[in-house]
Amino acid sequence: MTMWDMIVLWIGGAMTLMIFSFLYKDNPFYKFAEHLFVGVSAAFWMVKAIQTTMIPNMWAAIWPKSVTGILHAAQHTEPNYVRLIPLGLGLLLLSRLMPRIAWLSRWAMAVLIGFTSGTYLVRYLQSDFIAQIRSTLIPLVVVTPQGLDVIQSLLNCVLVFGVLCALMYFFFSLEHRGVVGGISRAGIWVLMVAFGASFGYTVMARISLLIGRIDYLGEWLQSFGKIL
Amino acid sequence: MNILKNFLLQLDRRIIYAAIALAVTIPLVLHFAVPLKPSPIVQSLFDALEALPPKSKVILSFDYGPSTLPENDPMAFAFARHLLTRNHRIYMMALWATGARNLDHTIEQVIEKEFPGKVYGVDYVKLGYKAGDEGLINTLFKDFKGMYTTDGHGTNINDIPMMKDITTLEDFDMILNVGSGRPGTKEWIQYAGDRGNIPIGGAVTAVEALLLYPYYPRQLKGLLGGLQGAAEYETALISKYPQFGTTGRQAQVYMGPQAVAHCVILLLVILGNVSYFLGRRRK
Amino acid sequence: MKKRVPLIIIFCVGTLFVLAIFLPFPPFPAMEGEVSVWFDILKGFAFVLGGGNLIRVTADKIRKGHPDRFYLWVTLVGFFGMLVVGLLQLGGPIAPGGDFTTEGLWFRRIYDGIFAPCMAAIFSTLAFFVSSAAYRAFRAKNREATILLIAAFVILLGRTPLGNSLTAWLPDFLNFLKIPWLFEKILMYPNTAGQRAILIGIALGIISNSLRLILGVERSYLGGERS
Amino acid sequence: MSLFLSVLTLSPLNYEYFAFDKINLFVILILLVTAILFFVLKARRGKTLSIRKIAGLEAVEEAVGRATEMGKSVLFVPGSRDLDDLQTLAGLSILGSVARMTAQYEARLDVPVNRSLVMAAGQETVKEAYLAVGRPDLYRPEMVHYITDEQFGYVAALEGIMVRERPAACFYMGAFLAESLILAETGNSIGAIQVAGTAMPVQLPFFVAACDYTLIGEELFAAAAYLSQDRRMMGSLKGQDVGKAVAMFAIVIGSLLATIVALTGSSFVGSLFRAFIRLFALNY
Repeated sequence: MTMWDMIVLWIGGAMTLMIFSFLYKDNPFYKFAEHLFVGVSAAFWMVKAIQTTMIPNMWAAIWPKSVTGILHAAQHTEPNYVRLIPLGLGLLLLSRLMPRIAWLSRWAMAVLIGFTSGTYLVRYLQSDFIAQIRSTLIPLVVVTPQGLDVIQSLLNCVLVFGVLCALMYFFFSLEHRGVVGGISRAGIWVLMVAFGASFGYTVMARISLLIGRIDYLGEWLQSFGKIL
Repeated sequence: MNILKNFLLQLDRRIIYAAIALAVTIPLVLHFAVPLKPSPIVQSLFDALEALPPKSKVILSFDYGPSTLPENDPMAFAFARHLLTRNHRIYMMALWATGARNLDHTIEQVIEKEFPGKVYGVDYVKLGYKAGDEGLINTLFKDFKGMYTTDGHGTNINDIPMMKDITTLEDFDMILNVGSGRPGTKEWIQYAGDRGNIPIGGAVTAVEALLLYPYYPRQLKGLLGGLQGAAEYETALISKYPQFGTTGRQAQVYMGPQAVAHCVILLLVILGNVSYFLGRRRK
Repeated sequence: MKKRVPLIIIFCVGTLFVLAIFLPFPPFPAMEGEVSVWFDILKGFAFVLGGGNLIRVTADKIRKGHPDRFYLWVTLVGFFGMLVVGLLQLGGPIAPGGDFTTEGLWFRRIYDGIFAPCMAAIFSTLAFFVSSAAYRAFRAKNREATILLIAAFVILLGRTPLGNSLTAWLPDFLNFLKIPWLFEKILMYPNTAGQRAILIGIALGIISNSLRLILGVERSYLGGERS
Repeated sequence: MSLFLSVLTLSPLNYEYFAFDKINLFVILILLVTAILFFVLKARRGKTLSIRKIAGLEAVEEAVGRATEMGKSVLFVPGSRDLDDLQTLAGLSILGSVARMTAQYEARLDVPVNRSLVMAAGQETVKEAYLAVGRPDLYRPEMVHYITDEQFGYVAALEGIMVRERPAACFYMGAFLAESLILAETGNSIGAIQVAGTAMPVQLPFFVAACDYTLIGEELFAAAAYLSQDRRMMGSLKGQDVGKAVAMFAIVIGSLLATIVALTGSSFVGSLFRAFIRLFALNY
């Protein structure tokens, strides 16, 4: 372990404890860690955006010669002038900095919003609407060579009627009264089972995160032992 | 009885926090490990790797950040051990910017330490991170070396021996994804597995696993779900290759605290209900 | 002009992307991938606005003598420090490919020492929050809450070695009372049913919301009032 | 329908200009779009459409009112993803309605965001809401402010804001990841009224467990329409119901056909079932 590794580990351990101190109550240590993390992480993603997107995908695409020798990806490639479009949109977006022409930035936003709504519309129609209906087209009774499989049939019924009842819960036009009320109430029960199950399932993942952190703190403590 | 009642009714959340912290720390200090039998979905991925002929080309994609290290790192380590023991070639890449560090970590902790005989560029290569998320997978399908013109160290890709016979994603024999979200296993399935008929193996956090079961066994060779999946894979690996009996137990050591913490949470649910009914009776 | 043009743009771009998947000839199949790249580039431009806003709001508070001035300075120092160290790639070779893993890079040291530990620590506090939520929220207050409680309890039990041994003594014909069996079936049937209904609903919500945006029925975020 | 489909897909049509393998998708798309358009246009002609009460949304105004009475602020979190997620856009639409309420009640509004583009769009939204109710004097651009793109850096800052500013009402509307429970539990510890809405299936249980009201999936997208009381927007909700009816009808028919096949093994019904399933085939 080099000296630098050691220093990084110390700072990391200290930061971890500062964050954990929030669980007791808000305090100056947490405040310090929080503010430092906000500043550092905002800059981290900004640097990443410039280095992994702006330079290789825009600058190098439009003007590959300028980065020859620096950026290997750009060598010997033809300029891709299509990327002038996002450059233009980006400049439109920056018009927000000048109040008089700030409304121009809405044009760039409009492209983004149009893109998001168009792609989402068909993507969800395919993967969530059609595909989910397709997976629910199953027989309510299951017959095996040994005869009727009662348990599997019941389970299939739970699945099909579960989907139907829960869908009924989402109907906006109908007040939840009478028959509709009864069905949608069953729908809520199905949703509750789903929520309970996925909550219970997720607990495990969350605990592992803490184990990892405490293990890290153990390593941190051991590093003190090495010094003393 | 009354003391207990008041304690439960006014239970400070910090006492709960302390209970969980202890439930995790004590078993960790005591190295309390839990033996696990590999479940079919894990065993099936292990067998798929076993069935590959030696020198197969396998992508290992690191699509997770530092926040899910404890769940994902043991999976990546186990894959690396398994692949190198079977003499396969590993191509390491990352769809996540924050995954690049974890990739290095695997090389430093596992490959360099436990496999000093393996040669960089012949047995394993670090391709590193490229931006573009699932779009990158799409591009790799058309032109692999156009996207990766150099490796992670800046060496020209054509100077790396194990890259000689790679032109598209279809040249690979298997893709292993260690992931914790989007892009991850689902995107590898949709954009690479389904399209190029390349076998996909997934290793994801427990939360993600829930969403991936529907893809097994048709689109997904197997799946390690969370720490438990990782520990099961370690069991399978150690029983076949006992040399990893001491080094390859990261996830198993983590499973002890996991089990204890789970019991504590179950207890909390019960206590919560006891306190609720006690409180109601008092009114 | 200020309000009409954005609406026309949304309509054209939105319709284009809906139709694109039915048009198998160039440039349509590759269009989504290309525009995602544009989106990333635009995010890069937007950082100027976001980062600028962070600095301005923070600096404003410091100027007005906010009681937390010291901490606000910490944010500014952290921000500019990381920015300079990252953009100039201090301590390592200049490689604008974005690889920050090179040994000796200051960017990597700050990442390892501050960024990664903070991120992981905050994420791991979820373990505590999950437990306190389990204590408070899983109470049999009414029928719905009881169902939630039972499902969560069975799944939690199924995830422990204890749960498996608890019902292991049951004879085979009572298999359906064993925890591992219940665990698997709850996940695969009622859970799937609920998730599926939610997904179908979400898909419809998204289709209708997208359509409202494309048609200009919904336009508050563009600063244009609803008619 | 199945006959129509098989005729279409078998006939020597030119696949170069239209992806005929996705014709089923196209048909369903047209069906849903027509249904939604029909009700939007019907509503525009002045037809009043009744929509059932959504408990979480009834609570929004009450929460803003309580914050005003207590002299505390209202915190609005539009999710943790960018403008390329439709949930973020839905969250921003709800922000528009909430901002109108805070403008009317003169309550303080705080909208910290973690994406620059969301900040830009959010500022426009809030500004327009304050203008619309005639209180542009109360609008401050800092109401919507950027924190950091880093998910957990954003969460750390939100936790800090919650325990220090102690907002009386917290709204979480949009796409949420792991932070959902951290936010909801912190909000719970400061005693705020919390209304959440998301279409992230994995995060819904946490909001349901820890918040006062939760908009589940589709309700998030309906919320803006409901809160705005805009007739055309309400019309689109009726259109969605047609979609649900189609889905339910398809599931009933499909599983009945499958059941008959399982019970009788009839080859005629079998081919009918296979034709029906093709309607829902995916051809990427």
